[in-house]
Parts: sequence; structure tokens; C-alpha cells
Amino acid sequence: MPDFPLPPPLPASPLPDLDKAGLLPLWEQMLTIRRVEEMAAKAYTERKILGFCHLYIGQESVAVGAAAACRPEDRWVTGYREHGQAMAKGVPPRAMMAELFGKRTGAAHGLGGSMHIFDQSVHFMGGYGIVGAQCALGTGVAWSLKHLRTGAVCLTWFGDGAANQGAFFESMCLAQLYRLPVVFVCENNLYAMGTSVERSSALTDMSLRGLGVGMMREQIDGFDVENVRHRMGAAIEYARAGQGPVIVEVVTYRHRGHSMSDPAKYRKPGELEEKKKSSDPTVITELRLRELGATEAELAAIRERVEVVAKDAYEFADASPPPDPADLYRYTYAPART
Amino acid sequence: MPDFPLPPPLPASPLPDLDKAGLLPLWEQMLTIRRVEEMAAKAYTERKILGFCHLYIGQESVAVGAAAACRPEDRWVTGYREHGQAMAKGVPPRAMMAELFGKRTGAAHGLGGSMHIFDQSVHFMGGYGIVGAQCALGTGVAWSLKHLRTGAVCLTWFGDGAANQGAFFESMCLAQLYRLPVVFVCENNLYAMGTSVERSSALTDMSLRGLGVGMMREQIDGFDVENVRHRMGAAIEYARAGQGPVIVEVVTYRHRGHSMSDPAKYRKPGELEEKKKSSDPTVITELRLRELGATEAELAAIRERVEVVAKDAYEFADASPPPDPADLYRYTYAPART
Amino acid sequence: MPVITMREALRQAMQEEMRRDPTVFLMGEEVANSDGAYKVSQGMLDEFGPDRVVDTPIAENGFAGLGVGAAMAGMRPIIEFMTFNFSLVAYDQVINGAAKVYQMSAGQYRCPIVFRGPNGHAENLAAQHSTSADSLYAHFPGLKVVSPSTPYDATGLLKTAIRDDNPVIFFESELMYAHKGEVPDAEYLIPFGQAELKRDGTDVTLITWGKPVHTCLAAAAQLEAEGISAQVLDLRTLRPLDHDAIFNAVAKTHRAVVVQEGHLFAGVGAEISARIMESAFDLLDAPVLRVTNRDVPQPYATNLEKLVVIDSARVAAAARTVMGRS
Amino acid sequence: MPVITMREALRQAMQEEMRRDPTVFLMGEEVANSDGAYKVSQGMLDEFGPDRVVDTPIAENGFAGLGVGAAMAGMRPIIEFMTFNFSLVAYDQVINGAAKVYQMSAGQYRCPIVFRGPNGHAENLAAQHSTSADSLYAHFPGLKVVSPSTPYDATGLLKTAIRDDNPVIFFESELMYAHKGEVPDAEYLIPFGQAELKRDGTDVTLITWGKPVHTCLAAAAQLEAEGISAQVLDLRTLRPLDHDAIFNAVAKTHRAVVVQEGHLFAGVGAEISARIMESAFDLLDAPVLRVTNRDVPQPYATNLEKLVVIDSARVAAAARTVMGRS
Ligand SMILES: Cc1ncc(C[n+]2csc(CCOP(=O)(O)OP(=O)(O)O)c2C)c(N)n1
Ligand SMILES: Cc1ncc(C[n+]2csc(CCOP(=O)(O)OP(=O)(O)O)c2C)c(N)n1
Ligand SMILES: [Mg+2]
Ligand SMILES: [Mg+2]
Repeated sequence: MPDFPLPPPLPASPLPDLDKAGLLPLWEQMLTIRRVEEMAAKAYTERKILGFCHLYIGQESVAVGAAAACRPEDRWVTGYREHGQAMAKGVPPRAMMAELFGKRTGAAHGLGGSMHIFDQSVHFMGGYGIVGAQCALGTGVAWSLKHLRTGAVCLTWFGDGAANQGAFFESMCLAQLYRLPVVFVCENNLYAMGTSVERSSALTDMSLRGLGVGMMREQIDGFDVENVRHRMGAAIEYARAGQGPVIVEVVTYRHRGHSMSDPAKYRKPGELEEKKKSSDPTVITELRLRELGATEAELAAIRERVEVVAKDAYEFADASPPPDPADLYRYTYAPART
Repeated sequence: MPDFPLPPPLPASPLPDLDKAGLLPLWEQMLTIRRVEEMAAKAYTERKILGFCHLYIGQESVAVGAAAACRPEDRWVTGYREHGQAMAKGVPPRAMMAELFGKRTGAAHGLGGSMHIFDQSVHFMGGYGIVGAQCALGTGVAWSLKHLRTGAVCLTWFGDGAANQGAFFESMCLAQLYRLPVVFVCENNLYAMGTSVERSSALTDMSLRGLGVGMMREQIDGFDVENVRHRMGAAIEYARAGQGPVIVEVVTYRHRGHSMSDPAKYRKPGELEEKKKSSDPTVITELRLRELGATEAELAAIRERVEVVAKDAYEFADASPPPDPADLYRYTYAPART
Repeated sequence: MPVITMREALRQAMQEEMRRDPTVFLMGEEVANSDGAYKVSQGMLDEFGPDRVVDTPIAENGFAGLGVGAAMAGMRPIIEFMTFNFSLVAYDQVINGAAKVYQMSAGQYRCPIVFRGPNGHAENLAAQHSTSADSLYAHFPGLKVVSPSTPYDATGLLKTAIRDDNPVIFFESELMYAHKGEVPDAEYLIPFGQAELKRDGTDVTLITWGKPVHTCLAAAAQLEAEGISAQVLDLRTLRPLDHDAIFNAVAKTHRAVVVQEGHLFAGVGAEISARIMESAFDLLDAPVLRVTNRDVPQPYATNLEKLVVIDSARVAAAARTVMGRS
Repeated sequence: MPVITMREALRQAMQEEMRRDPTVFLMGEEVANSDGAYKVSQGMLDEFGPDRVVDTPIAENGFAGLGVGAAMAGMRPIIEFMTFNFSLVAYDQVINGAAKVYQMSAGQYRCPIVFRGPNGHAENLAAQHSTSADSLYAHFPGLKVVSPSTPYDATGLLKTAIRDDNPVIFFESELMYAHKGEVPDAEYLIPFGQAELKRDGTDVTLITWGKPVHTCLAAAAQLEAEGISAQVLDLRTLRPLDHDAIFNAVAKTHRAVVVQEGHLFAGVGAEISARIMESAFDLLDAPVLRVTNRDVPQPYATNLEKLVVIDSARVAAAARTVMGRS
């Protein structure tokens, strides 16, 4: 037995199980994210999207499950692989896609691009490109949520690679010391660019990093959206209750390259195919829905709706005008409020 | 039981116990450090030492015990509270004191001052002022020690306050991943300036920070120089054997203010007096020496020697010339070796 | 008018703004229980309590970023760097976070935050504790950068900084905290982007900001004795820069010296000099000269340190040179 | 002479030096197994093995400091920043560690280390991935700063950097890695502090370094068609700076434009301009102008981005202005 205090396990989920009607919308969201990103991939090859473009395909259950455990007033802060998170949190596919296209109608008027999606109306607070740095921002958001007595929680997302950054560590120190309502969500998709988690860290469960500051922690399976919803629910309600922060490591897998131009030679042979077969979150939930009695027709209707939404997002983005050149100078400094 | 791997405890000390003859020099070193620093404090009030001056008084057993567990070729990298460490590692009191006085004869020719003592001849690699930053330097020193196959180990010293810095965390990540021969020595003297360790960190045993990267760790009592020597010996030999880094937290206490101009209102009433009585390392070892049969005459002779050394250091420093103005430009860039 | 110290003037600004706006809070190392390493926040813990005057662990990158996030989420943090030397570990959060989030979010998230603390050289603190960070921050659009030289300016500018909806870098100086000056009890604000002529003169303009204002005033006094009338222009804010005041000063004296603490190379002094060249070349009777620290890391020993830092003798010598008197 | 790309030229320099000196090693994110994010180190893992071509976790502050410590302890690290944007989280280790340790130790510890990687804007990478860090490093004594514009210069300068006993900041560019040029098989080194006239001319000097050298060459070609003979001076190293070459160029053309990527305010361009003023004021027929990025964070969208970054049209326009032709 260790001679030091280990945090107790997270409590059980406060959320009831979902029936078919509850699960269908989550499946639809996952499919929507998937299809919108597939459209984005197409647009990238057409050079309608430029720069970096980090797809979330394979990880949809994580964002959707987490969103299902959140309240609308909860804030999210994340990295550059955020299309799925943005849409799960409520950023409309049109605004998302238009931002990828660099259009005036985009979530950030075309100034931010793929890595910097923002939508204040749904409390999606960005999209940041310096790995790990967002952890501190999320901690600060939680500071204000606490001191303004909002009852809201901040979800702060990052990757397995980001868990080696000092900003992440310092954020944990501060969040735990001040008992801030923040949930650190580490999506461990097994790779940071071409570096597998075994090659970047001596311990590969990043939630263990929380032990050194006494933080509540858990590593969870991220492929089943219901499991994510339950365990994130437990973490979020712990934080919301004012008990302090939690770090959750969600094991997941990305199907695509790191960004669009990634030959992905670093995967073990057959690994990707195996994962797609065994751990595609949309497939896992589809099977579950069938168990719960979903009919072919129900599923097909959703598939069709998703297709329409994705196409519409693409066409909307494509048809939108480029940013207003005046926006170039408009957003360097905020004017005084009048 | 935790569902994750905890590192095993550090093995027992590889060092034999010390008899009277072995312990007397350690006591002498502790007294020397104490008296030299008391002279420094006097010089500071005389404005012969300027700027910051962080005394080690109360913590002497830590540096002296660690040095007793080191080989000469082992490297030390540390912070700004390093007078005691420097002398324990072999920096002559004269060179130390002259550096504090900002004299040409100082360990760094008067360029570094109190916070930046360097002595390559005894592998004392500095004396740094950015809290925590030295952790990365020590990790890098260990990199070279390993890859140049020196068989040496780097001791990397820092404080309880520094254990909140990202540089420290990233250093742990790297050292553990690369299995570097570095021992992270966290001197927990209960305060970082005026902030007690309970007020700066949710968990106050800083060696627990190592758990998140799977590092061997131990928290030890730092007041008994023999205990420090034993446990540091275990850590150092573990690292020397190529098994990887270790983090040791040494519980200690500083008797003086953070720097010279510290009213120290942050201590609990009576705390300092109590600690001086119960935990003064020079007293603890003196008692042990008496147990081991040291005579009054033996102890008095040492006390006298120490007095001479401390006075001599002061007088040497005082009489030394200021730095050569030409040194101002000499050390900005290293010239090519010829 | 009451005469108070710079540290009191800074405190007055923070107190007034914290009384006025409950979303303002002060965070940093030692700011609460210990009253601040330089006693700037003395007594503020008692008045505002531990939720609004907050001690931090030594985690500048973390708490700078915490401030940015808190600002985006509706509060108005004042983040104290114990000194700006330590802001180097937090550099990314200020540059890539604070300075850019308003733009990246196309105006959805404002970042009303003040980063303040002593900047530049103090005495005998050696290489790692003597950085002048002016150019490191003034380089970046998205930040505002302020550097007062008197208690009066400190109060008025810090209040403006706290009310500004943008990230403000606010440079103080350890060596100025005890400076005294008149500060009215009645509230006032000093707008950004307005330089002030701290001394009038006709022959040469000494352009400067922050602590060196006093060096320049001393130099001007010396020069007066030699029959050279030097005016001292205190820029007060570097971003926004009061370009008109610089131009007008140069248009009047036709000769200028830029006096700046810290390193020469690509310092703020270079910017001022280059701008004068660009806008007032034909008005110049002599090249603008710069007086800055010597181009070496700061040494500890007093005799060497004195060789490195600027002083009124060097300023006066440069002024003589531009006057053709050397 | 073989014609190779910039990335090959950089690789050639590292390979030659690593063959020559077993204490040289390359460390950074993705440099080993993945051949480098921009394939600069392709094949080097195979040749030198994982002890000398080392992948790191994403911990720039940690591994930059690791490099500094390793350099002090007898090895010669080449630390690759995947881009210099990420060096901002490691800024303290470079500025307070690498740049100062030789001085703080009074010459006892040398710090032979190269920090290299792409710097400045690429394409559509938005605000956080487009920083030009030139002035952030060139500001500090103790560092050497290098910025090659051709494969030939890249090889010769990087070899010199690796052999130098001081910390060297070595700026590359994502947009130049595919540039081709002649690089001899036979070993050569290019000393620091020697600018090169990349194009001769008589009317105006375009002073620049790194990627903008090509912008200036394009502008010079445009200007030639208009009857303006522009010479392009490539500084190649910013620290040490070849002041004589700048002076001689200005003495020849009496008109100059400084062209610099990144932000204007206290950029390296300001330093060049201020120095010309200080040393060659009387030789100038017109004020030196600067061409830099617009003073805003970099936006993502192409139409906005194009407005921000420098291009040959803006350089040519500035040249016309200093020629009095606009
Ligand atoms: C500080 C910093 N270093 C390096 C990079 C380059 N980079 C971008 S993404 C990435 C990998 C991050 O991996 P991980 O955190 O696991 O997230 P994932 O991409 O797998 O979602 C790297 C190294 C960066 N953007 N910021
Ligand atoms: C990065 C940084 N932040 C702040 C400081 C100011 N400072 C100097 S020492 C110190 C306290 C350090 O405490 P600790 O690590 O416990 O070491 P101790 O002084 O107790 O030996 C602080 C905050 C600094 N030097 N560097
Ligand atoms: Mg990952
Ligand atoms: Mg301490």
C-alpha cells in the first residue's frame, strides 16, 4: 500500500441510461460530424480549405458523449482538432465549414480557420494551436465561472501529446489548489502526430499525471458514446458541485492522418483496419441502437438527414463571400464599449 | 488498491553507516557552511554584499548529506539558494564569499553574485535564478553524462515552490522517458518566499509529482545528515546504475528569511524557535557525535577551525579587487577554441 | 494634493477600480498574504478578501493563462509578475493567447487583462533578474504597452489599463516604487497614446519612457548648465505610440536622442529612431542617437553594472554629440 | 555543382558535422522516426541511430533546457523547434539559460547549441502559427542569430553554427525548404557576420535576410524594368551583424529600404534603419524606409493574409518612394 493519499475513484454516473429515443440523436450527431469532416477532406483536396486541417474522424463519440453530459452554459476550450467538439457543442455545420473555407460567414469570419473555431453563442471558446496552452485558458475560464457563481463547468480538451506540456501541469496545480470547476479531458488517440504515446511518455495513462497534485482522475473507454456520457457526467457533476477539478483520459483513435498531409507510416501494420472494425464509434452505437429496437427505416432517415446537412454546409461555405478586408484591422484591438 | 502501476520503493542504502571518524567531517562541513553564511549575513548588513542573498542556514544537512553520497565526478545544478550546496560540493569558502562580494577572485569573477555560483573544477554547474528552470538544465547535463558514458550522475536541486513550474514537470517527463541519470532533489523547506507549501499546493509532498510519469520517488527527513546520506545514496546509485531518474523530497527548514530583507511574518508563532530547537541539523549531528564518543576537545577543535575558515573567507573577499572591467565584454561570447 | 509613493499610487489605482468593479481581481505570487514582494498591494487582501487578492504558486505560465481565460469569461484580472523577468516563462500565454484571441475569435472574446510588475534593471541582480522586456511585448499587435514614470501617471494610466478591454502590459520599476509625487484624491484617468513633455526645451529632445525619464531629467539639468536646452518627452505608452508628439518635438528641436533601458538591438529605441527617420528626416539637423544598456548580459558586481546601465552622463554626452558639441 | 533543395542542404550540414564530431546530436519533435515534420532530417535516424537523432515529447521548454544542459556538459545539441512559434514556450530557457550561462559562469561553461527550425509565416496558418521571431532572439547579447536565404548559405552557415561554441538561433522557412540551389560536395563553411550582395545595383539598396531576399530579388527585377537599379544585400546573420556591409551599401546607393518579415514595431528592421541613421546619416539622400507585415495578427483567409505579408509590389513601391518616384 502506498504511504501517500490517492484520490478516491470517481462516483457512479448521475445520469440515467439512454433508451433508443435518447441515443438516436447522439448517433445522428456523430454521423453529422463524420460526414461534415469527410466533406471537409474533399474540400481540402480541392484546395478550398488550406493550411492545417486536423480531422476528428474516429473520435466522434468523445465529443458527443461529453456534450450529452453538459449543460448549455458549460464552456469548452480545446485545441486545433476541434471540428467535432465544436459541432457537438452546437456550432452549426455551416459556420464550421465556412470557417474552414475562410469565409466571411464562418464562425470566426474567416480569420481563424480550422484551428480557431469560436462560437460565443454556444460557449465554444476556441480552438487553439499551441499544444497544451489551452489548458491554462480553460482553468481561467473555470476561475470566472466559479467566482461569477454561474454553476457552469469548463471542459478543457487536449491530447495525449499535450500532456507533456508545462502549461498542462501548471494548470492542474492551479485548478486543484483553487478547486476550480474544470474537467481536463485528455483524448488519448494513441498518437501525437507520428509519435505513439509509448514513445512520448513513460506512463501512457495521462490521467495519472493528476496524482501528483491530488486530482480526481479516471481513464475511460472512449469508443462507446454512452460510456463517455456516463463517465464524463460523473466528472462534470463532481466539478459542478464545487468539489474540484477532475482529469479524465479518454482512450480513442483517429482514423485519419494528423493533418491532411500525413502519410501515417507510424501505425502498426493492420492497426488502422483493426480499429476501424472493432472501435468505430458510429458502428458501435449503430449496433446498440439495433439492440434497442431501431429500425432500418429510422436509421436510414437519419443517414439521409445527415447527408443533407453535410452537403448544405459545403455548399453554403463554397457560396459564401471571402472576409471583408476591413475585418483585417477591426479585430486587432477591441474598441471601448459604448 | 490502485488500478495503475506505482513505482516500487527505493532500495535500501548501499552505504555503510558512519562511525565517529566518518561523521566528524560532515559536521565540520555543516558548521563551515553555517559560519560562512553567518559572515555573509554580516557582510550584507555592511553593504559589502548586495542584491539578493538567500541563506541556507538550517538546511546544511541536506547538501552535506547528499555530497557524502556523491562521487567527485557527479554534477550538481541548482537554484539561487546555493551557497551551502556549493561549499558541500567543494567550492572553497574563499571563492564563494568573494563571489558574494562581487570580487575578481570570486567563483564567477564577480559576474554572477550570490545566485550564480559556478565552479567547473568541482562540477558545480550553477546557481540559477529563474525558479524551476534549472531542472531542465540538470536533465540535459544527465543526458550528456549518459551518452558520454561517464558513469556520473547529475543532482538537480530545487525548492518546494519550484515544484509548481512547468520546467520541472517537463524535465521529469523527459528524464523518465530517456532514463537519464538524474536525481531531482526537492528541498521542501515549507516555504516559497512567504507562501507556505500548504498554501501553494494541494499535495505537499512534492515527490508525488513523480507518480504521473512513473518515476521512483521518496520523501525523506532532511535534518539528520546521515539519513540524507543514506537515502540520497540509494537514489544516486539507482540513477547511476542506469535504471532511470529518481525524485527525492527532502523535508527541511530555513532559519533565515527568504532573502536578506524578509520580515518573515508568515511563520506560525513559535514555529521558528521550535524548529531551531528540535531540528537544527548541526545540533542533531553534534548529539549523535557525542553518542559516538566524540569528546568536547574534538568538537571544540573543529569549531575553532571552522571559525578560522569563515573569517578567512570574509577577509579574503574583502581584500580582493573588484572585477576587471575588461571582463564585462569577455564573457558575452565564447571565442573559438584554438 | 497628497504626495504619495509610486507603490501607493499603483495601489490606489487598483483599489479604486476594484471598488468600482467587482469583476476586477489581483493575482500573483505573494500579492495577498505578503502584501506583494514590493508591497504594492499592501492591505489589499484585508480590504478585498482572498477571492479577489490571490496568491499563486510559482507557475507564471499557468496563472498568466488562467488570467487570459478568466478575462475571456467575464472577469478583469490584474496579473502581477513579481518581476517581468519571470514573464519569460509565461511569454507564450501573453503573445499567443492574450494578444491574439480577440482577433482569432473575430471579436467574440475580449481579453481585458493587465499584466503588471517591475521591469528592467534594479541593482546587483545579475543576468537573470535584469531584463527589460519592453520590446518583447511592444513588438506585438494586440497588446497595449504602458510604462509610467511618475506616481501621477501611474495612477491615471493603471486605471485606464484596468478599464481597457484589451490586454495591457504595464511596466513598473523596483527602483521607482519609493519615488514620490502628487496624486489627487479625486479620480482621474490618463488616456493611452498621449506622451507628455516632462520638461520643455528648445535645442534637443530626449525621448524616453519609464525610469529613464528621471535619467533624462538629470541629464537635461546638466545640459542646461552647459547652455543646451533639452526637452524631455515621456512617451508613457509604447502601444499605442503618440507619434504626433514625437514628430512635433522633433519638428521643434530638430535634434533628438532616444534613451532606453535594456538592450540596444531591435529595442523600442530603434523603433522610435526609425520612425523619426521615416517621418521627419528632413527636419533633422543631426542623426538621432540612442542611449541604451551596453550589449552584454547584466553582471553582478557594482563596478561592472555601472558600466552597463544608462546614466545621465551618457545621455548628456549623446545630447552633446547631436548638438555637434563633442 | 549538385543542385539540391534547402532541406537537403540543411541535412547535408547536419550529417557532415555529425560524422565529424560524435558529440553532435539532433533532438526535437518528430525528427527521428518521422524524418522531421518538414523532412529536413530524412534518413538521419538510419544513419546515426536513436541516441543521436532523438524524438521528443511535446515539451519544448524541457528539451530546449535539456539541450542547454547537455551543451554545458560536453555535447553539441542541435535542437529543432518544429516551428519557432513553439519556441515561445521555451523562451526562458533560451534567453535566461543559453544566452547567459557563459557570462554568469565567467567563461567556465560554454553553451555550444543550435536551435533551428522554420520561422515566420507559411500559408494560411493563422495567428498562432505565423510568428517571425527574429527580433525576439536578436535582441539578446549572448545569442548568435542566423537566417540563410539559399541552400548554399544554409549548408555553410549551419556547419559554422554547429561548430560555434555559443548558442545559435538558426531560422529556416517552411516556404523555402523546397527551394533549390547549387551546393558543392566539398566541405565549406561560411563565417558569421558576413553579409552578401545577392544582386548588384546602383540606385537603391534593399537590405534583408532569409525568405524576403527572394521577395527583394523579385522587386529588383521589377524595378529594373522601370529603370531603377536596386541591389539586394542579404545580411545572412543578424548577430553578429555585418555593419560594414550595410554602411558600404548605403554609401554606394545613398538610398535604402529595409525589408523584414513579421511585425514592424521594434523589429530587426528598426535596428537596421536606426543604425544607418546613426552611422550614415550624411550619406542618405532619402530616409530609409521599412517594409514589414501589417501590424495585425495573421489572419487565416487568403485574401486577408495577402494584405498582411510583404510582397515584391510593396518592396518596389517603397523603393520608388525612396527614389522620389512615387
Ligand atoms: C507547443 C507546440 N508544439 C508543437 C506543436 C506542433 N504540433 C501540432 S499538433 C501536435 C501533436 C499533438 O498531439 P496530441 O496532443 O496527442 O493531439 P492530437 O493531434 O493527437 O489530437 C504537434 C506536435 C504545436 N502546435 N505546439
Ligand atoms: C520563475 C520565477 N518566478 C518567481 C521568482 C521569484 N522567486 C524567487 S525565489 C522564490 C521562491 C522559491 O521557493 P522555493 O522553490 O520553495 O525555494 P526556497 O527559496 O524555499 O529555497 C520566488 C517566488 C523567480 N525567481 N523565478
Ligand atoms: Mg494524440
Ligand atoms: Mg521553499
